[in-house]
Amino acid sequence: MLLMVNRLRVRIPTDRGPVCPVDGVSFTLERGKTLGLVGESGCGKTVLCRAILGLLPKGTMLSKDAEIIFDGQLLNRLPERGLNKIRGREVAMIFQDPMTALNPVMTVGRQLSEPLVHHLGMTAKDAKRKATQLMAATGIPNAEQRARLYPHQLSGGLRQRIAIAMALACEPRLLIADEPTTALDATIQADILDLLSFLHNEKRMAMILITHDLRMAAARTQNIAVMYAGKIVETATTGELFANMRMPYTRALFNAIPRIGNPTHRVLKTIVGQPPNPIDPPQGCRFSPRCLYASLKCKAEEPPLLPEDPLAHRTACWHPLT
Amino acid sequence: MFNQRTILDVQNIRVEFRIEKRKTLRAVSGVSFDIKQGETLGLVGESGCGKSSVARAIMQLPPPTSGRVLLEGDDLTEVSKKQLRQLRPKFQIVFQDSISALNPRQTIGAAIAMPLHIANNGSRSEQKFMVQKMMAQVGIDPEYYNLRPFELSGGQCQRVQIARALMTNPHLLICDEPVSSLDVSVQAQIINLLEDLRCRYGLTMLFISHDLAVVKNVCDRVAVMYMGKLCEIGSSDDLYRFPLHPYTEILLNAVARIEQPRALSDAQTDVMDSPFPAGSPPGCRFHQRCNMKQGICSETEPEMKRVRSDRWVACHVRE
Amino acid sequence: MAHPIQNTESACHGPMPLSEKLGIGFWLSVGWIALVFACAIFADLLPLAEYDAMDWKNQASPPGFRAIRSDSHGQSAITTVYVFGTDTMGRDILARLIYGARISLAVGLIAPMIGLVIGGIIGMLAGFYRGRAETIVMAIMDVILAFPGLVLLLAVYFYLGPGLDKMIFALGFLTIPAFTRVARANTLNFSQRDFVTAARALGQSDIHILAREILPNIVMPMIVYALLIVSYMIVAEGSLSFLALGVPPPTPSWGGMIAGGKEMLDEAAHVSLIPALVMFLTVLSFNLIGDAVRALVDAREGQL
Amino acid sequence: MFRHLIKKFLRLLSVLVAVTALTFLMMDVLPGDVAYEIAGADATVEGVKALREALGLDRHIFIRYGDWLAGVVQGDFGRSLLTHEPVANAIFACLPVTLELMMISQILALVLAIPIGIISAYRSRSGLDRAFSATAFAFMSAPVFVMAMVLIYIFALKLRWLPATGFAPLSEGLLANIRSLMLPAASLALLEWAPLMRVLRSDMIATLQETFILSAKAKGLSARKILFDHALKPSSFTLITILGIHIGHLVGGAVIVESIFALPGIGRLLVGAIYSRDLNMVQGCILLITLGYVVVNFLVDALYSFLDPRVRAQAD
Repeated sequence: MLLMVNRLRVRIPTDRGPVCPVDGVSFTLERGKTLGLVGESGCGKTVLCRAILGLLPKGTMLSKDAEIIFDGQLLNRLPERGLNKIRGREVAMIFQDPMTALNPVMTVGRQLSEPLVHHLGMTAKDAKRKATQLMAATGIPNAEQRARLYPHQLSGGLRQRIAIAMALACEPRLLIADEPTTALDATIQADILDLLSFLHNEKRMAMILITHDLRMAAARTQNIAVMYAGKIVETATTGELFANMRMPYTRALFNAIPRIGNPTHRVLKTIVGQPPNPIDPPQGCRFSPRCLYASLKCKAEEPPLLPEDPLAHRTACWHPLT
Repeated sequence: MFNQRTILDVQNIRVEFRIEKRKTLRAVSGVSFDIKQGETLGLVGESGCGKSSVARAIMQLPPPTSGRVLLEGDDLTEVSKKQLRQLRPKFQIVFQDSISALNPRQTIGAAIAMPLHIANNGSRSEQKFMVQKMMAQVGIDPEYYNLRPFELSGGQCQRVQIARALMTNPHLLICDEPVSSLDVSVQAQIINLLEDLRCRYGLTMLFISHDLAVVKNVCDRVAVMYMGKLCEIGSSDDLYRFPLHPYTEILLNAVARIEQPRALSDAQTDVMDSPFPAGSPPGCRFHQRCNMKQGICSETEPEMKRVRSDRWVACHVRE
Repeated sequence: MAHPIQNTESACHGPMPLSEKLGIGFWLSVGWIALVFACAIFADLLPLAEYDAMDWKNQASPPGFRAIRSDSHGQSAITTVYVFGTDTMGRDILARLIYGARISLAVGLIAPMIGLVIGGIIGMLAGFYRGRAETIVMAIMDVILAFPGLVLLLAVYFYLGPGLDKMIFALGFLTIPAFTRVARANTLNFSQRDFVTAARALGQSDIHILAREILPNIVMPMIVYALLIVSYMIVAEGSLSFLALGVPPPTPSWGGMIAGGKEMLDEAAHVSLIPALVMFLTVLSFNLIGDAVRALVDAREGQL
Repeated sequence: MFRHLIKKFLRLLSVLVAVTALTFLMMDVLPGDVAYEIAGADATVEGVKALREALGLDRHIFIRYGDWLAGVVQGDFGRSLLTHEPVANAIFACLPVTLELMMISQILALVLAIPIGIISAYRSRSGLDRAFSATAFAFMSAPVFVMAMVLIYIFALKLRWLPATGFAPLSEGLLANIRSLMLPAASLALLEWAPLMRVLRSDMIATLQETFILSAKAKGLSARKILFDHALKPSSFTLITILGIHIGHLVGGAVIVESIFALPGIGRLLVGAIYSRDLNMVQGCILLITLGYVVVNFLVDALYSFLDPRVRAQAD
């Protein structure tokens, strides 16, 4: 196991009371595998991933018995100094919007060489040369010239390539990609995803791909965890999950996607209602107010994620579909 | 299928913004299309291609730099200010960002009542009754009358916007990326709502989106836009099944490619620096990204030509 | 909810419960300002010495000094307590402070109103209509900003003569460019939002859009800004009085009182330092109140 | 880029002309003029009239302004109407004092503001941050004359470390010179560091919440590197603007400090000139003060485009 997250609960104090955007999440990730973390906005997927690297804002609290074990190290007990040796070196991250994730007043070349100097102890000159190579490797033509540009001078696709090159600079063993294509145009999305798949295979690194798009997860991951309102509600290998969606939420989410093959004016299947308020989540199963199959038990008791075996097809549902 | 009355006829509109003294940005350079009664026309393209500028030009906010916009025969670019204000209830718009589209200091009831207020239609209590009736129709609890936009979710705000637009009984509804900032489950709800209202009110719609799948679900006809110009236009079934313009093909492929990974190829589409049409180079705007280009493509700009009854394309190779 | 998670993340940096947020400093400031206000308003009713009565025998007497003097018939002795002492001309500092508060408060509150109303209207129109008029208006504002304010104040002093009303008018005039800028920036921000476009699309007239859509949104930031200007104005009035360019004597003003003790700073520091302290506390209170209100409004605007 | 700066420069030049024209007009409408001042209290009406003609004060205001402007362009600022000393000489005698005062005070203010601002932003909402904030408020709320009096009281009268008033030119030795400017500069600096610190702090807090800071953290950079390499530069725009406004207004705004500490600077020269209606001298001072304001504004603008490549791009 490369990464094990156990019983993770993140508590953020707000002026309207504390919220738990991640509320008791456990999952594992094997070396070299890709995990798709799927859910709608507000389900806690971004917070979960930031928690792994200790990147949550001040005042945030993790549950006492939470464990984030990366390669045998307990990350959530590591001091800042120790985490800084992992961040960017062992675990790297890509963000949704490459425009805001790059420093607007620093050339991209310099931003790229930072991790090289910091983690690998390269001289500025070597780092610069290596940065250009990295840019070229992510498919940026004229890398040497472009290294001297500022982020706003590049197109969205190129910016995201820079961000990818930066994340992969120190050949990390885990890459966390937080909606890496959401801010990009469709034609470019496919290119970036292909690039990520290619680099993932070539470098044999593990990857967590956060997305709201089940179709994308279907094509680009080996395992999927579906999150709803701070909890993982279903997880399985990708093939198994799509062949056999057991949790009503997963199926409803999948069915709600408009498809290009649909005839015009076809009525879409929807999920009624809104995602729950994070401050006051519903009792029992959090999906029960919107679920077509909900029983009294669903509204009273919270379903555990079963079976225990982390590699099995697990569902948190009292009435899984068959 | 349709009563063939033309509701909207857009003729060769151009939209230019002056950025500085000598620099102008051409957001739209010569776009024409029409929409028949009861029809939904989809306008697709990537960010920055000028599709929102087309919407705003039709709304005359601001008016196009040149070209004509005929709404049921009235040229909106020609009529007087006063006439335009009288015509406005006939064509309404729904924006992408519902947070920005609703006044944060106004209750949603007041927002939806604004058209009645402007028309001086009915007493206060009558207005409230009409508003609450409309709220129920678009699926907002009428009890929410006195809430403010930030107390609602994005999907609910979008419903408020739709309600406000429908209060005037518009003949044409322009939807500018109405579902793009919504989550999948809510997106489907709003699409269904629009479909439902279309049937109930016999709405004619211009539906702008970057999402080809959404457009396919909603629109009878589709126009594809690239860098301020239309590439092709046709019925959605035909266009999705037999894309003619290479750009349409790339767009459709991209949707499929998200689900079907492929090896890295050298021909990547996103490696250009500037996504904006700086100065238009001669020839077809797409020729630099096109893998079927011929000599003529970099010399003369292709015109929109009719291929079959309802199918137009602007491409030297595929016409 | 587009991104409730991010909302809650930023929320944990920002707002706290109202009572905790305003804090003790805020309430102490409100208390002090209320006291100053009460004194200024009811000065005539308070058992004070005449602010311009000079006690030549007891010049620069220290705080708490008891002056014993015989009454007009030379019989019974009257004890006067100078709580804050007397100034270099033997006038009661407390009485002068309280009457001086009237000047400071009048300037501090009325001058920003002039800027708020005139600058607010100009700024709104400039930000809403844009175009050449906006360029010209903003250029004029630039000139006023670049113009050394002191020269204008001196010119007003010499041309129109000393006087509270003239000073308020001149100081108010000098705040117009700042208010214009704030109003314009806010108007610009809101008139680019889609709800203004939507109102236009519905056929709403410009005047309605300005009054009903934009004004309610910019009123709070403008008032917050005006609150911050109050302390500037009090300081400006003090500076003018300090340079003997303020209200004409013998009307007391804090700046003038501070200047009055300048020469005897070594021997009788309280003559300067007590009015200095009062002025400092008042300015500090306005600053703290302004900042607390700003933080509160920012937090509320953040939700919108 | 250069076109942008030239455009900006032209705009500032027009501000210069507008301000001096305005001053001219204002001085013209002021009652009484320098002729009375020179002629003395017991002059006859004819005598004053003759004097006015001799001084050229009877000509139309536009002509006089045109003459003055033409002179300025040729480097001639005219002579003082009162003392006949060339205006340029008087100004250049006073200028070094004001400039030195300005420099020392701004350096002091920045030395206080920048480190405290950074620490407060990094440890925002901590006890330290609150303490710094409260201190800043206190200093911000002391008017400059109050600050000056308190400093004089403590350091000159009670501790007797520094001279209370008076200016020692450089010719009397660097130490004496700096000692004489220490209190005036400190009164200005103690007032100004607070707003500078507060804008730096709030901009920095905003910057620290940006995604690119998160991305820098995710690279494993240390807090120090993140603060100085990534956060400081994009957080310094408002600081520079405010600093520019301060410096721009300081040339004319140091009047109070100069008069309390009896420093022979521009501010005092100007006030004296206004009192005696010495139009040429007033014009010279105003021109210089506005010039200072305009130049500082211009530099701030240039600094912007140096710091932020996005501004550079807009200008191109």
